[in-house]
Amino acid sequence: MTRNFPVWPVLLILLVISLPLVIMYGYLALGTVTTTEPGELLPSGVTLENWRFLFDSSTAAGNIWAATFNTFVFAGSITLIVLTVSATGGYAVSRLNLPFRRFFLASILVMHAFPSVTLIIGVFLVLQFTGLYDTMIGVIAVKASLMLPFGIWIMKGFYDTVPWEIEMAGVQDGASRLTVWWRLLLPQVRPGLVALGLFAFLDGWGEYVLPRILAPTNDFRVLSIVLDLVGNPDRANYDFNLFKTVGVFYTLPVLVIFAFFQHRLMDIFGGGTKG
Amino acid sequence: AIAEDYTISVWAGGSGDESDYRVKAIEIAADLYEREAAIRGEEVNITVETQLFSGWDDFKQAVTLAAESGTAPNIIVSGHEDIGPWVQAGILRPVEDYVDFDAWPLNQLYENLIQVSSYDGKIWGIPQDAESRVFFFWREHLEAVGYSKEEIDALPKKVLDGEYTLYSMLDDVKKMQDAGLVEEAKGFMPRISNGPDYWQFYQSFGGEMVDEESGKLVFDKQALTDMYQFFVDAVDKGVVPATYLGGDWDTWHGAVSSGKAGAWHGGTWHYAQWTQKNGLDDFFGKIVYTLIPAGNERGRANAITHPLVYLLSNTGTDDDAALAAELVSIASEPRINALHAVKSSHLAIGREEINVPLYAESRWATEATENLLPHANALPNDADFGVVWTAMYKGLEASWTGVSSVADAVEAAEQSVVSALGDKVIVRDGGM
Amino acid sequence: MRSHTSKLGLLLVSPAIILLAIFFLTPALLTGVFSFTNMSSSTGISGGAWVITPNLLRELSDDGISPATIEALRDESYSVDEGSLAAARAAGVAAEFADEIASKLSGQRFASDSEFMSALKTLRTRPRRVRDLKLAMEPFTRSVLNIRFETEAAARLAIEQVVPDIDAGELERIVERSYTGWKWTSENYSKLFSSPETLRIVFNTVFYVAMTLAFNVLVGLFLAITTFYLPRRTGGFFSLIWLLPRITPVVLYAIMWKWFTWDDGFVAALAGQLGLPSFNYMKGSVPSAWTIVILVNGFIGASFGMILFSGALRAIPVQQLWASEVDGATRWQQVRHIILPQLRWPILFVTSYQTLSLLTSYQEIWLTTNGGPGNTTAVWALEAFRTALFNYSGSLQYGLGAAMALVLVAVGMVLSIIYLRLFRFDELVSKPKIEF
Amino acid sequence: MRILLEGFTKRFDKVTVVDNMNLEIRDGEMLALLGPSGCGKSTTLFAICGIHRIDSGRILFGERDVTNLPSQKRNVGVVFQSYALYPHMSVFENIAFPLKVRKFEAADIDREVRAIADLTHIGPLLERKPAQLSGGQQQRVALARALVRKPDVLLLDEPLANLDAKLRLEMRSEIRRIQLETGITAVLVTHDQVEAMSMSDRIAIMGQGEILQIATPDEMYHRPCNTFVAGFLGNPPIAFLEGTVTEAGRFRSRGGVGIPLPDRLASLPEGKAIQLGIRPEFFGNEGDFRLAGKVSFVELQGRETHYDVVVAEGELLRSIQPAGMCAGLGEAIEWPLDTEKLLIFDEDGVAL
Amino acid sequence: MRILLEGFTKRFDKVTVVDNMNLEIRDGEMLALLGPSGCGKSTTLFAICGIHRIDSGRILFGERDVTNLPSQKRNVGVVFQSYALYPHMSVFENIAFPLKVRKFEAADIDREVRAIADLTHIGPLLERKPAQLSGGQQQRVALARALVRKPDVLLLDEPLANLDAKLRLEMRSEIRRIQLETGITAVLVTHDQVEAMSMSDRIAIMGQGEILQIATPDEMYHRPCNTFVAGFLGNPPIAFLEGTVTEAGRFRSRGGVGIPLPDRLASLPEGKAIQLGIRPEFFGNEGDFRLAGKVSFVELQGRETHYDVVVAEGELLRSIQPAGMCAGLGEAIEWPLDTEKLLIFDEDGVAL
Ligand SMILES: Nc1ncnc2c1ncn2[C@@H]1O[C@H](COP(=O)(O)OP(=O)(O)OP(=O)(O)O)[C@@H](O)[C@H]1O
Ligand SMILES: Nc1ncnc2c1ncn2[C@@H]1O[C@H](COP(=O)(O)OP(=O)(O)OP(=O)(O)O)[C@@H](O)[C@H]1O
Ligand SMILES: [Mg+2]
Ligand SMILES: [Mg+2]
Repeated sequence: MTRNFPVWPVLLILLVISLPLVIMYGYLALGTVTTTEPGELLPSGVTLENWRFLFDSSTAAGNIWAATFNTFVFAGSITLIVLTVSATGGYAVSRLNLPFRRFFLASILVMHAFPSVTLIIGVFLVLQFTGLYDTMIGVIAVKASLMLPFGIWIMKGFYDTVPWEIEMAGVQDGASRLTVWWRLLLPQVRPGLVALGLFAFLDGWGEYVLPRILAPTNDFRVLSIVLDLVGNPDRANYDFNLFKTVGVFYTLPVLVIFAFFQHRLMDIFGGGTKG
Repeated sequence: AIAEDYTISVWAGGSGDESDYRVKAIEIAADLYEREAAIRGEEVNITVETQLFSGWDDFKQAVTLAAESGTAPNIIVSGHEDIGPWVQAGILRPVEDYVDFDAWPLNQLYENLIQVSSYDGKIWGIPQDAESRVFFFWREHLEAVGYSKEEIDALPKKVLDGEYTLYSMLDDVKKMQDAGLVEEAKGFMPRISNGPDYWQFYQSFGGEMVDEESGKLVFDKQALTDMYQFFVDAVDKGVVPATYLGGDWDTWHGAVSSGKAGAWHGGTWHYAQWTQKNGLDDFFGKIVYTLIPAGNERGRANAITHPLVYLLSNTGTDDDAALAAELVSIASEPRINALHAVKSSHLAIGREEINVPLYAESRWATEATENLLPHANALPNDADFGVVWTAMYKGLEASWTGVSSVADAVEAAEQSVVSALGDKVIVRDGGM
Repeated sequence: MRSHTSKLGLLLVSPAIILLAIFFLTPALLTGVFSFTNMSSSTGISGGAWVITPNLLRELSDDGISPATIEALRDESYSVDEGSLAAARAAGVAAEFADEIASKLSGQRFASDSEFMSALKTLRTRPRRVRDLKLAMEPFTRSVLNIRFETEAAARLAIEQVVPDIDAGELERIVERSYTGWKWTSENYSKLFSSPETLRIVFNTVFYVAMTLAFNVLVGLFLAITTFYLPRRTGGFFSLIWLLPRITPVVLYAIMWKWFTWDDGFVAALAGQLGLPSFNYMKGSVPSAWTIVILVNGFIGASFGMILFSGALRAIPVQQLWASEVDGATRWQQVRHIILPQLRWPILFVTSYQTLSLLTSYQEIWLTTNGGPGNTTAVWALEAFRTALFNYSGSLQYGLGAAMALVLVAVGMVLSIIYLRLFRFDELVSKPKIEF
Repeated sequence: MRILLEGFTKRFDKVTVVDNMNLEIRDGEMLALLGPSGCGKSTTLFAICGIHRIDSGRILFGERDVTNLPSQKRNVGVVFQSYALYPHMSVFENIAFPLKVRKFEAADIDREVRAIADLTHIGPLLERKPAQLSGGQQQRVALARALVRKPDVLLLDEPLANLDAKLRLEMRSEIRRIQLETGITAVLVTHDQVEAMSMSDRIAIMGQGEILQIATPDEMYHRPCNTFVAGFLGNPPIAFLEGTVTEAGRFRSRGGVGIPLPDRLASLPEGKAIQLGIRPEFFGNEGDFRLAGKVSFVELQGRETHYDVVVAEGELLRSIQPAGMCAGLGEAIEWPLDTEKLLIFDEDGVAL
Repeated sequence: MRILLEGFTKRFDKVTVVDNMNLEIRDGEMLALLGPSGCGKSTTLFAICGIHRIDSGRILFGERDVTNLPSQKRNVGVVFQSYALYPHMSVFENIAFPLKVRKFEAADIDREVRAIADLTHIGPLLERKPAQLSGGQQQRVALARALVRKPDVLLLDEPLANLDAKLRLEMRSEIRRIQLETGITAVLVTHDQVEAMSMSDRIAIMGQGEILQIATPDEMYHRPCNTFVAGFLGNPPIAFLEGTVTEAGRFRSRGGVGIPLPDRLASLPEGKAIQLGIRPEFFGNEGDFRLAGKVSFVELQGRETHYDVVVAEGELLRSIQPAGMCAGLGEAIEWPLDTEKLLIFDEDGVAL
C-alpha cells in the first residue's frame, strides 16, 4: 500500500477520541503506585503501600491469592465446558445430518437475544431443583450454558470454513467420522478454539453478577467479588487507591493474555459472518 | 451425658470489619452457652458459621434465595424493614416464641426498638443495634457567622423546639459561603445517595409514613412537595449543586470531617469513620449535632433510626431455632452488645448498656443515646414500603436536578405508588 | 434423497442440548410462567401458606366481613378445661406439668398469650425453655391468629372450628385472602401497558440503543479504517487501547468512569481549571448523563465493530485498493467508493448484533448512573433487573420483573427473526456433503 | 478390480444430476471422465467412493455390491482437486494416516510410507508440512496418501487443475507412470482434453449427466461420435461448416464454400443437411483440394503458427502450421485441405 | 508514449528484488515481461504504475519524470491478475469509476463507457455485477476499466492466469486486438511463454530481478541468448546435451552421443565444453543426421504425439511428431535430427 497521504491529521483525531481511555487507564495505573486522592489532577506521593495486599491478607482484600486461584479455576472450568460443548455441538450442527438442524441453529441465534440475567429467578429454581444452588459448580454450569449459543455459533462458523474435501479425504482414508472430527477437523479449527477459549476465559474472569447471586455464601470467592468488597464506599476503611490496585491486579492476567493473544482474539469472527 | 452438637449459621448484611461483632457476638454467646451447659452437666458443642456481606442489596437477595432453597442461615442480621416481606413469605420464626422478653437481658431493651422489631402483633426479631441520623454543624463556621459559644451549645434545643428550621440552616450556610468559609455550593452537604435519611426530611415537613389507625402506608403529597421544594430552594440558594446526588463517599467523608461544609447530615456511626480514618481529632470541639430540624410548622425535628435486628429463619429444626434464639438472647447482654456499639459507633439497644464502662466511657455513644434515640422513629415494617421508597427517591432526584418540576415529580411519584399499591396506600393531599 | 440422521451427530449435540435445555430453556419457560404471577419476595417463589394476621383481619373488616367473624378470628384466648388438658397431654406436654396446670389453673380463661404465659410462669414444674413453654401453651387455645397452615384444607378446618357457623362465602373469601403465596394474574402486563413510566422507559431504551449503536458503528468503522491505513505498530497500539474496555472487569470499568466524571473527577477538575462548568457530569444533567451512558457503553462496543470491520477490511483483496489508486481515486474516494460499500454486510451484522446486546445490557448503566438523574437514563433491561432482583429495600417483584424480561425476549425474538431473514439464514445452513 | 455402475441415478433436491448411467471401468485401466463443468463428473466420482448415496442403481467393485457401504468400507483412494492434505500433519503423517486409522504397526507404516514416497519421488520431503511444499509436491503427497493403503480403485478429481502449465505437464506423465507401475484401476476426472487424452487408456465423455462416448483417446479424436465430442477434443478446436450435400460427394456450405466429401461418404443423398468438422491440422498442410480465404488472425507459438482464416462470410477455419511459413494478417491465401480426413456429422450433430 | 526505466532498484526490507534495471518500452508496442515466479515482474509493474516507491533510479513517461508521483497522477491503466473488479459496482460503474473520481460529467462518462464497452464487446453486460460474469467477461471489464480513461500506458499483470485453457486462448487474441486497435503502449507480465510469444511485439525475459534478453518472439525462440532463455521458451521444452567439441564440427555428449555441429559453428576449437540445445521439433521429423535411442514415454495429444527418447544413460531428448506415426513405449528408434537448427551454448550457458 502506498503511503501517499498525510498521517498526522488521522493520528490526531484518533488520539483525541482515544483520550478518555488513555487518561482513565493511565490514572488507573498511576493510582496503584501513588497516594493521589480522587479529584487531584496531578499524581502525588509515590508509594508501594497499595500493593501490600499481595502479601498481607489482613487488608480489605483478604487472601488475594486464594481468590486468584479460585478465579482461575472458575474461568478455567467455564472455558473447558464452553470449548468442549461448542466444539462437539458446532461440528454436529455444521457437518452432520440432524433432524431439526435448521431450527436448532436458528434458536441458537435467537438465544443471543435473551436478556440472560433476567432469567435468573428461573435459573435459581433450576439450580435449586438440581441441588446446585450456592455451589460453584452450579454457577459454572450456568455461566457456561449462557455462553453456549455464542460458542456453538462461532465454532459452527469455523467448521464451515474447513473444506469438505479434508473431511472427505479422511473418510476415504478409512477414518470414522469421530476420528475425522478429532484428528482432522479439530486441528483445523484451532484458531477458533483458541479465540473462543480466550473469550470464554476473559468472560469467566470478569463475571460478577452470577457468582454474587447464585453462590452468595460460597467460600469460593472470586476476584470480582473481592473487588466489589474492596470497592464498597460504605466501608470505614474504604481506600480508593487500594481499590484501583486490586482492580489492576485483577485485570493484569487478562491484560497479559490479551497482549499475547490479541491477534488470536481478533480471529473470533473468522468463521462467523459473511463479508 | 451425650454430647449435643449444633451448627448455627449467622449472616449479617451491610457489614464490614468494624461491625464484625454482629456475628462475633453470637460466637461469644455460644461460648457462654457451652460453659453454662457444662456447669449444668450437659455437653453442648456449638459451631458458629458466620458470613458478612458488605452490601445490602446482594445480602437481601442472597437471604431471599437461600431461604427459598431451604439453606438460609439460622440467624439473619438485617434491617428491621425486612420483617414485613419476610414474615409474609414465611421465612422467619417469631422470636417471641423462643425467648422470654420478660427476662434478662431482653427485659431491659428499649421499648421502641422492640416495637420496631414487631410486625402483625408478634415480635420477630431482637434489636441488634441502634443508630440515629443526625444533623451536624461546623462550630467554627457558625461562630464566624455570628453565633456565640452558648448559642451554639443551645442549638440542639432550638432545633428540638422547632425554632431553628431547615430554612434557618440554609440561611446560615449561605452566610458561611458568602463569608468565604466554605466553597461555593458546598455549604450544605446532604447524603449523596438514597437512604432512610431522606425520609427524615419528609417528616420534617410533616410527612407520615404510616397511618396510626389503619396501619396503612401514607403518601403525603404536601410533605413531599415541601421537601422536594426545600432541596430545590437549597440549589437555588447556591448552597448545594443541582448535580449533587450520586457523588463519591470518600470525597464526602473527607469534606465534612475537615470543615469544608457548613452543615450536613449523616449517621451516628460516621463518628468512627471521621475520628479514626479522616483524622478528626476534637469531634465535640469542632462539631455540634442536632436532630434533623423541622422544615415548616407542619413538621417536627426528628431522627430516624434504622436498627438492625437478629432474626430467626425457619431453616433447621425447632431445636436449632431454640438454641439460635438462646444465643441471640445472650448476645443482647449489655456487655456483649457494647462491644459492637462502641467499635462501630452504634447506639445501645437497652437501658442497662449505658452502665457498661466501655460504653459509658464513649462520650459520643452515651450522649447520642440520650439526646437522639428517644426522638427517633423507624421506617415502617411493611411488605410494600419498598415501592414508596423507590418512588420517593426518583422524584427527589428528578426535582433536585431540575429534570422535572417539583409538582411533576410529586405527580410521577404518586402515579407509580398508586399504580403499584392501589388502595393499600393512603394518599394524603393538601393539609390533611 | 432423505437425509439419514447421524447418530454421531445426536451424540455430539446432546451435551449442548441438555445444557441449553436445563439452563436456558427451562429458566426461560419459568420466566414466562412467572410473568403471569404476582410473585415477589413477600410471596416467595415456591409457594405460600394460609395465615390470618391482625393486619389481614383489619383489611377483611374493611372489606365487609361480618364483625362477629372477625371477632372470633381475632380471639386469642386460652382456656384450661378437660378438652384442652387432654389435647395438651396428647401433644406430649410433660405429665407432671399438665397435672400442675390441671390442679392450679383448671377452669380459667386467659385473654392473651402473655396473660397465660405469666400464669404458667408461676408454676413450679414448668419447662425451663421458653420454647417448650410455648409449645405447651398451644393446645389450650383454638386461636388461628398468626398460624401458618400449610394447606388450604387445614386453614379452612381451623377457621370452621373457631367460627363454626361461618357463612360459606365469607369462609371462601377469608381463605383466599389469607394465602401468602403468589397468585396467577395478568396484572403485570396491564400495569406495564398502563403506566406512563413505561412509555418513558421505552423511549429511553430506544434512544440509548440508537445512540450507542451509532457510536459503536461509526467509531468502530473509523478505528478499523484508520488502523488499516496506519503503520502496523501505530494501528496496533490503537486497537489495543480500544480493546481494553472490553476486557476490563465491568466493576472496575464503571468506577473508572465515575472517577473520570464525578464532581471531583478528572473532567470536572479539568473543566474547573479551564473555567468551564464543573460538576458531576455523570449525574449532573440529563444531557451529560446521557453522553456518559452512551460513551461508557460505546467505548465497549466500538471494539466489537473494530474487530469485525478490520477482519472484513483485510478480506478486501489489496489489488482492489491498488486498482482504485491507479484509477485515480484519492484516499477518501477509496474509502467512500471501494471500502465502505464492501463493508455493508459487516456493518449490518454489527448493527443487528449490537442492537440485541444493547437491548439487554444494563450492567454498565447500573454501575454508573444507575438510571439517574431521576430515572432519565433508565432503560428497560435495567428496570427489569432492578424490579426483579435489585432493590435496597429488599422487596423484589419477581413477577413484574419477569414480565418485563419477557417483553424484552419478545422484542429480541422478533428482531432476531428479521435479522435471520436479512442475512439469508438459509445460506448459512448448507446440506452436509457426506451423505453416509 | 473392475468397477461397474449400473443404472446409477443421482438427484439433488429433485434435480436429477445423473440419470441412469451405466459405466464399466476395466480392471487396471485408467479411465478419463471428460466433460464440461457441471456435467456430473464429480458426482459420479463421489458415488463411486461412497461420499454420496445414490438414488437408484448399483455399484459393483469386482463382484462385491458396495452400493450401501460407507466410504470407510470401500477401499478407494481419492485425490481431490485441492489435494485436501491435512495441513497440520507432516507429509509422513499425511501419508501414514490411512494406515494409522487401520491400526497398522508403526514399523509397517514406516515401511509402507517410505516405499510409496519413493514411488512418488517425495522421499526427502517427509518431514515437511504441506504448506512448505510446492503445488506439484503437494499433488504427489496426495497421490501417495491415496495409494499407500493399496486401494481397489484410485479416483482422481481434476488432480492437475491447480497446477501451473509446466507442472501440469510434468505431473501428467508422473501420475500415468505411477498408475502403470502399480497397475491400479483408476478414474480420472478432468475437463481438460489434453489431460484426458495424454493420460488415459480410455476416455468417457460426459455431457449433462450422461455418457456420450467411451473410447480410446485416439479413436475419440479421429472418430468422435458427435459434434459435441469432436468440439471437445482438439486444440486449437475443430471448426465446423454447416451446409448441404449438393451432388454426390460434394458439399456446399451456407456461405457458399464448396468442398468434396471424403470417399467413404460419397454416397450421401443429395440435399442432406450435414456439418463438416475441419481440424486445424487438416487445413494448410497437405491435401489435394485447395481452399481460398483471408487470414484474419495470426498467432505465433514458437514452433508453430496458428491462423484463423475466413473462407466465407461468417465461416472461419483454423489452421496450424510449423513456424516459418509466414502468412501475414489480412493476406489472401489458398491452402490445401485434407478432405479425406474430414469429419462429417448430420444436422443433429451425430457422426456419419 | 515511451516508457523508460533508468537504474530502477527496488528493495523490500533490505532484500534487493530488482537491481539497477534499465528498460525501454517503445511507444505503441506491447512488451511482454516474461520470467519465472518471484523474479520481480510484478515489482517492476508496480513501480511503473506507482503502487511501489522505487529505491533508486528514474521512471520517465515520455519526457515526464514520474518517479515521485503517486499512482493517481500517473495515468496508467492496470489489469490485475485477479481483475480486482469492484464487486459491489455494476459493470458500468466499474468502468465509470476512473472517470467518476476525475469528476467527469455524467453524459461524458456514459459516452466513454459505452464506447469502450463496445470495443471490448461487453456492451450488453453493463448492468450486471461482476459476480454474474464469467471469467472472460470479467477480464474484459477489467480491461475496459483500465482503458476508459485513455491511459498513457496499459499494464497487464498476468491477465490470463485465472482463465481456463479455452478462454485463455480466446482472450489472448482479444487483448492483442484491442491493444492494436487503440495503439496504446502496453506491458504484459506473464510467466507463460506461449502467452508472451503470441501476444507481444517484443519479449523481455527476466530472471532474478534482471532483464536477460529483449527481442521479438521469433528471434527469441530461434536465437535465445542463453540456456535459461532457451529453456524458458518452447513446449515441450528444449532438451540440452552437455559435452565437448571432439573434432572440428563434431560434438560428443557426456553420455557418448556424437552429433555433427551446424556449419556456422564448425570453427569451434576442439575440446571446448559446450551445450547443445535440441528442440523437440528438431528431432524425429526431418534432417540428415540420424540419432538412435529408446522411447521412454509417449503422450498422445490428438493431433500430435510427444515422445521422450533416451539417447544415452541420463540423456533424454524430446520429440514431437504428427499423430499417427506411432512408436510404442520402449521401442528402439532411429530418428532424423535437424543438426543445422541446433542451438549451441558455451559451458556458462551463453549462446555461441
Ligand atoms: N450438493 C449439491 N446440491 C445440489 N446440487 C449439486 C450438489 N453438488 C453438485 N450439484 C449440481 O450437480 C451438477 C453436477 O455437479 P458436479 O460437481 O458433479 O459437476 P462436475 O462435472 O464435477 O463439474 P466441475 O467440472 O465444475 O467440477 C451441477 O449442476 C451442480 O450444480
Ligand atoms: N511486499 C513485499 N515484501 C517483501 N518481499 C516482497 C514483497 N513483494 C514481493 N516481494 C518479493 O520480491 C520478489 C519479486 O516479487 P514479484 O511479485 O515481483 O515476483 P513476480 O515475478 O511477479 O512473481 P509471480 O510470477 O509469482 O507473480 C519475490 O521474491 C517476493 O518474495
Ligand atoms: Mg467437479
Ligand atoms: Mg506477480
